[in-house]
Amino acid sequence: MVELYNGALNVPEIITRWYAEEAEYNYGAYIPFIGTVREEDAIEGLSFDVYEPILNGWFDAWQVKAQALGAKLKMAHSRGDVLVHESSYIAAVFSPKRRVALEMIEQFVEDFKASAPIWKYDLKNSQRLYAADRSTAIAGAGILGGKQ
Amino acid sequence: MVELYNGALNVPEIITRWYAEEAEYNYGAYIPFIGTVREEDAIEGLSFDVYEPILNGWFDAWQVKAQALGAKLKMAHSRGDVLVHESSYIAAVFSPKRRVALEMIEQFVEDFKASAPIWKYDLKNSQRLYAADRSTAIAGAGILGGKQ
Amino acid sequence: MVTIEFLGPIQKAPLTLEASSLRDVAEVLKQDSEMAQWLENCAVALNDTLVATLDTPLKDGDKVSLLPPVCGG
Amino acid sequence: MVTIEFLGPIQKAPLTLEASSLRDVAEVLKQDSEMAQWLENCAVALNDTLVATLDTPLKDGDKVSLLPPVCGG
Repeated sequence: MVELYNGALNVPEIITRWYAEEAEYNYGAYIPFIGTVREEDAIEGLSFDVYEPILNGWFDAWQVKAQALGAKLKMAHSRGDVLVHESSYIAAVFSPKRRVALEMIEQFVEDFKASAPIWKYDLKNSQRLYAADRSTAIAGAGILGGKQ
Repeated sequence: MVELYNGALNVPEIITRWYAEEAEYNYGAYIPFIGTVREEDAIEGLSFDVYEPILNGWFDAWQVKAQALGAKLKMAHSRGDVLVHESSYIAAVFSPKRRVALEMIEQFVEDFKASAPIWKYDLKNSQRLYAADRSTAIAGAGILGGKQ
Repeated sequence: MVTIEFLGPIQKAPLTLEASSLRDVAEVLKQDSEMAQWLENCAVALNDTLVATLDTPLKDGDKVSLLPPVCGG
Repeated sequence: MVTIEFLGPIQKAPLTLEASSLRDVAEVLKQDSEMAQWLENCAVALNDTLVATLDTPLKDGDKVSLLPPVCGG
């Protein structure tokens, strides 16, 4: 299950709790990826919509892949508003071996960006504006418009 | 400068302090890699020798590479004994962008394994045994024996 | 009857309609001018599983979701 | 005089000797049977900078370090 929070993530709490939770499972490598809202384009922050059923299905499929390599994944994400310099996203891998961990965190984060059902909005002048230009159509999108 | 500690690393203190130190610098991605001693081959733990002058020179050269990409590196390592399930190594990258961070943490950790002047010993039956079979000759090694 | 729900930035209330396949749903949505910008780039889920073809059959009580381009993180 | 120091697992006290290049150091160390296993796989630093050739000149007060195979982490 993905951990979802209203507003910014408490990064110290999450990354240290995950470390403690897995301390006795003999993993040799732990790599959390922490994503923080950058101050740019005069935004006040970002805001997120999350569709939880499909997000959890996507995450569970990744967990099965990780388990086949002896690894484990964890993830946390914000819903709603997150201000600049606050964090909205943590993905983490635990693995017996370094190589598996380094390869998996990269693939997991990249697939997250391409596939996870989360929508981003810029908070600007008290408006919530869909970040269409930075968004990616999910693989297989467009069938209703005639793309098959 | 690399942070060196006698014995196991205090992982929660280090990874949360680093996060706080960089909170205002507008980095979008923070990736710490945490290495933990695995229970295997009946070891009680590992022990490390570190040669600090060359380690810091190696680290400073990497920091220059990171800065050229707008990124920043941090590293902590243990000296002496670290028991199983304790952590001995943390490397971290901060970067404005995700891709730079993912690529750099991999390259930095791999070069660390191949080049950093740190020697590992197994702690077994109260002995400290050089881990020769897992060690890697530094690039350019062997000139005194006639390899050039 | 099937329910069509619109996720994320699509500002549209759910629809219920008669449809025996996604092809029927596509026909209805193509007549809605405010949906034109979304049909080309939305992924489609049936009961929370992504589907790849318009020939996907539908039955009474099914939920069809439209997922516009994503950007988590 | 130059000082030769042996790092990590090489159990050997530092040496001081006369040498005008690393080639001279290599000649001396090759005569030490307990060093045989290390000469083939040690990297060499002069005053804490790695060097790549035996022709590296040495001067009075230099420090030469032998770095055996490493395994941090």
